[in-house]
Formats: sequence, C-alpha cells, structure tokens
Amino acid sequence: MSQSKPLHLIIESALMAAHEPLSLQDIANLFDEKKPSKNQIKKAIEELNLSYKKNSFEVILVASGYRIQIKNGFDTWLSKLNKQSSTRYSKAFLETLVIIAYKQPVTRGDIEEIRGVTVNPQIIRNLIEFEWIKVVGHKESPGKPELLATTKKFLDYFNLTSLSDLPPPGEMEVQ
Amino acid sequence: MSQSKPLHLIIESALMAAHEPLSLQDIANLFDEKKPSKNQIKKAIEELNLSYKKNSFEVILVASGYRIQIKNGFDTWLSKLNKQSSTRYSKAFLETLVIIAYKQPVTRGDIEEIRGVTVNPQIIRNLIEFEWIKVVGHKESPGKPELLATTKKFLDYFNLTSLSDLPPPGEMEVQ
Amino acid sequence: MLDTNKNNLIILNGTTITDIPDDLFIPPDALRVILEQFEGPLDLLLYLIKKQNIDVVDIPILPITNQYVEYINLMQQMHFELASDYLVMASTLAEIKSKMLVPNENDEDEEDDPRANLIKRLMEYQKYKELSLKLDDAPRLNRDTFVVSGILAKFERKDDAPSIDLSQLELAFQEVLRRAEIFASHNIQSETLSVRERMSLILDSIKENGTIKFIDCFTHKEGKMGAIVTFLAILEMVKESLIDIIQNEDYSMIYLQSSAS
Repeated sequence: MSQSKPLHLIIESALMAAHEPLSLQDIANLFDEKKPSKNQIKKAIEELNLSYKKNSFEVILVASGYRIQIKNGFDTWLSKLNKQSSTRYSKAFLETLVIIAYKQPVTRGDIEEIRGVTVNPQIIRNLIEFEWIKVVGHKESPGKPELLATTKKFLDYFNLTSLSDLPPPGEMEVQ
Repeated sequence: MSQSKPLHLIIESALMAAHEPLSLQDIANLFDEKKPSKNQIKKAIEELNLSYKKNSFEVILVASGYRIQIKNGFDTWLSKLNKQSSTRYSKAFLETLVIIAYKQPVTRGDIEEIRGVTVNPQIIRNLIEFEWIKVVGHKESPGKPELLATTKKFLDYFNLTSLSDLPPPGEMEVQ
Repeated sequence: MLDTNKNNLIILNGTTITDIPDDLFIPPDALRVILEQFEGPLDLLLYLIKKQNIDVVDIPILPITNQYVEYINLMQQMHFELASDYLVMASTLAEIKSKMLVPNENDEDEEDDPRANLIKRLMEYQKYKELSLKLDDAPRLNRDTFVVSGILAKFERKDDAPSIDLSQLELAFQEVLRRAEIFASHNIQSETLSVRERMSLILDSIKENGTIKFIDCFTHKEGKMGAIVTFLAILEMVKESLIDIIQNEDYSMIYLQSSAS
C-alpha cells in the first residue's frame, strides 16, 4: 500500500530528504515503473509551491536541479544556528580536509581508504558550507561518486596563494 | 520587517535548516530578546505538526531534540536517493555497539569478555568517529582502560529518545 | 575429510543420537567462509548447540567439545590462521570435559557444575547477539528514517568557519600519512600539488561548462611551467578516468569532457 502515494508527496519527500538538488531526471529515477513525465513532475512542483504559501520554505530551481530552500527573511534567526558543532574542530575534520587538499580531486571512498574509517557526512557538509571544498565532478565508477576539491576560499583562509604553498608532503619516508 | 515572522514559521525554518536536532533550549536561543517559553515552543511545534497532515514530513522528538523527518511509507522511493548511505554494519560492529549501549560504561576488556574475541580497534574508532560512542572516563584498574558509553547521536540515529527505548534485553534467561 | 566417529553414541536429554549433524561436513573451500560467519568461539559454540536443539543450560559438554575440536582441527589442517581465542576455548572445553569425567566426590552441588561459568558466558553472549539483531532491524537514519536537512539557503553565515591554523593542518597530515601510505613512491615524484590543484580547476570548469576546449585550459601568462602543469593534470585525469578527450577528426579542435556525463 506504500505504492499509493500521490506524486507530489513523493517528490516533496525526495526534495526534503536529498542533500543536494535533484534534477527532473533524478526525480524520474525514483520510480521503477510508470515513471512520471518531466511535465508531470514540473506540475507537481508547482502544486507544491502553491501549497507552501504559508510555510517558511519553497522549492527553487538552481543549476543542478530543484531544492527546498528557506524563504528570505529568516536570516536573523537562522544565523544563530549551528554555531558550534563538535565535528568542526575534531581530528576527523582536519584529517578529512587535509586529504582533500593534498589528494584532490578525491571521492569519499578515497578518503575512507586513507583514513581507514567511514567519512562522517556531516564533516563534508560543513566543509561545503564553509565553501572550503566543493564538488568538481563525478567519478566514472559505480555510483558515480562525487569528486571533492578545495576552493579559493580555502586558500584565502590559510593565506595561501596556491596549493603548492601548502607544507610539502614532507620528508615522510617513501615506502 | 524581518522581525515580524510568526513563531511557528521561525521554528519551522530552523528545524529545516539545522543539520542536527534542536532542543527547546536551542530554539529559544535563536531569539535575542523576547525569547519564547518552552511551552510556547512546544505548542508551536504541535501546531506545525497539525499543519503537516497533508505533507510527507513531520516534526518528531529524538534524544537531542526535535527534527523534521519524512513520514513512514516513503522508503520505497527514498531508498534510491542515498546511494551510499544504506551502510550495512557487520555483526561484530553491531554486537560491540549493543554491548556498549546496554552495559555502559564499559571497557574494551568487558566487551572482549562478553564476545569472547578481541575487539577490533577499527570498530571502536569508527564508533567514536560517528560520535555514537565516547570515552567517558577511565577505569581505576591496571592500565586505566577507557570507559566507553553511547551518545545522544547514537540514539538520534536509531530514532530513540532515550536508552530506555532500546528493546528490553528480554526474557532469554531461560528458554 | 572429516574424521567422523559414527560409532560413538551420543546421548542428549535421554535421546540417543548416532549421527553427527550434516552441517558438520564442510567442503574445504567453504571453510573460510564459514569461519568468517562466526564472531568467535562463543558464536561457534552457540551455533553447534542450537543446531541440536538443545538448551544452552543443558549444554552436553562431550559431544559439543568433540565437534568444536573437530572444527578447530580441520581449520588447522587447512593451515587456516586461527584466532587464538578459538584455541583458548578449546582448552577451556577440554578442562570442563575432564572435570565432568572425573566427578568430584566431595560435593554433588549443582553450584559446582564445571560448566556453570561457560553456560553463563554463553547466555550472556546470546543475549547481546539477539539484541544486535534487533538493533539491526531498528529504524535507522537514511534507511528507514529520512531527515529533512541540508537546505543551503543563501544565508550570511558570519564567523562560521572554525579557527584553524596552518600548522594544525600540517600536523593532521603527518598523522594521516603515518597511518597510510598515500604518497607511495610511484606518485610522489611525478605528481606535485600544483598538478592536483590544476586537476580540480579543470574539472570545475568542465562541470560549469559541460565541454571545454583543450586550448582554453592554457593561459599565456603562466608560461612554460604553467603549460606543463596543465598538461600533466589533463594526462592524470585521463589516467584516473575522470575526463575524456575528444577530437572529431585530425587537426580539429580538441575538447575535454567529464567521463561521468
């Protein structure tokens, strides 16, 4: 009976739960059979936006697809959010950042392989939010994992003009 | 003019934008002056949930606070969203976690005694990295082993509000 | 393969069992798989007990010990690297067995059942094993529950970033390196950081523009070194299957595009 949800609610749940914008194709791909047409999806999104008139959020279209975003006018309160999440200062945070900086472009899988532990998605999200890293593409391998790289903002923050100003990988033995 | 948003919408936007559950205190802290009382916040959250009757999401309470999550019945479609997040945990991982959860605070030695095998340090590292467990002290015994306990994040992950929501150890004493 | 002792009669709860359970016969190549299924000696023991439909509290030490030892022997015959925990358990079982065979005449107390400690451990372990199965089924984030988050609206986030200085980064990197051989000898020489950086820049440009012209990756200003860096970056990306190089006919424009597109 879970098969009987209305299209607009399925789209709503997907936009809400996705951590990145969803293209029309992404949305169509949620369905195994009876895939909705792009027009049907667009219509459902319009419907959703109408129903969000009295909410604080809306569906908007950005370069890579649709996402749910908070409407303007809430910054006063929201700027106080997430001020200090413990993950930001952790060893895991630094190590993840450092691996992206030195080995870029890397996938999460690469980071996991190097560190030997699962990557905390929160850390990646934080790094993207600071605009220290960004997704520069997708690797051609199963699941098309995202390729992460550092940004100019990252260099600015550490007062570097280019990555080659980073401390050299150093005199660690070459195995 | 941004000062004139209704309380429930401010809460809604905060719950949407936060990456972590928000406690009543967190929500109250969004306001500089005229902080709403905890009761007012609770009421506003109830209001929100009423207004979400026809939506795919709802506000729920987990260990570290309130969060918005998708209602049951959408997993068919949403499971296609997060390609890499449906991690399967090994038996060893789950057993270690469960022993920490039910017997906390425990040392590695305690876990080894119960499981009859050496604890894989990788598993402990992973659990600490997820912030599902943490070191809460050291046992006053030779080597001063670390005492491990679960965190609120662990409860959040499994949709629990407190340790007492864990399934009871059960009557397996004597079958 | 397995040294079956069919002549040994085993008496369980008053019933005579003449056959070793079928699941003791293991094709040799499946042995590794089977051992990996067990989380240790207690798990293996529980399995042996369960297969016979016996209560843990009634654990028949003799047959169970025999079966257990057969497993261990088999594994050793196969030169299987066996965790020492398994051997410890084998000797514990042997000890219990010998105590059972030579009953202590001084006391008939049930309290002094030589199995008592083992039974207690088995029950304890069984309890957690079952709980872990329950936990595995519990609603779990991103599998059963989906949280609404990650909505990156255009907020001004002030002093949001943590304060970290460069030396911390360096330390973190040293630490990482100590644990992993990321800069193995084959790439430490050829692949400088400026190449990695250039790879990111070109990928980003491909992401923004779809397909880009090969020549647009080079700028006059950077001179020969810049050109070399760019060229190495492109080669490296082709090698890592991150991009494809396209040229429709000889001497025509060369384009770069993502392999994933």
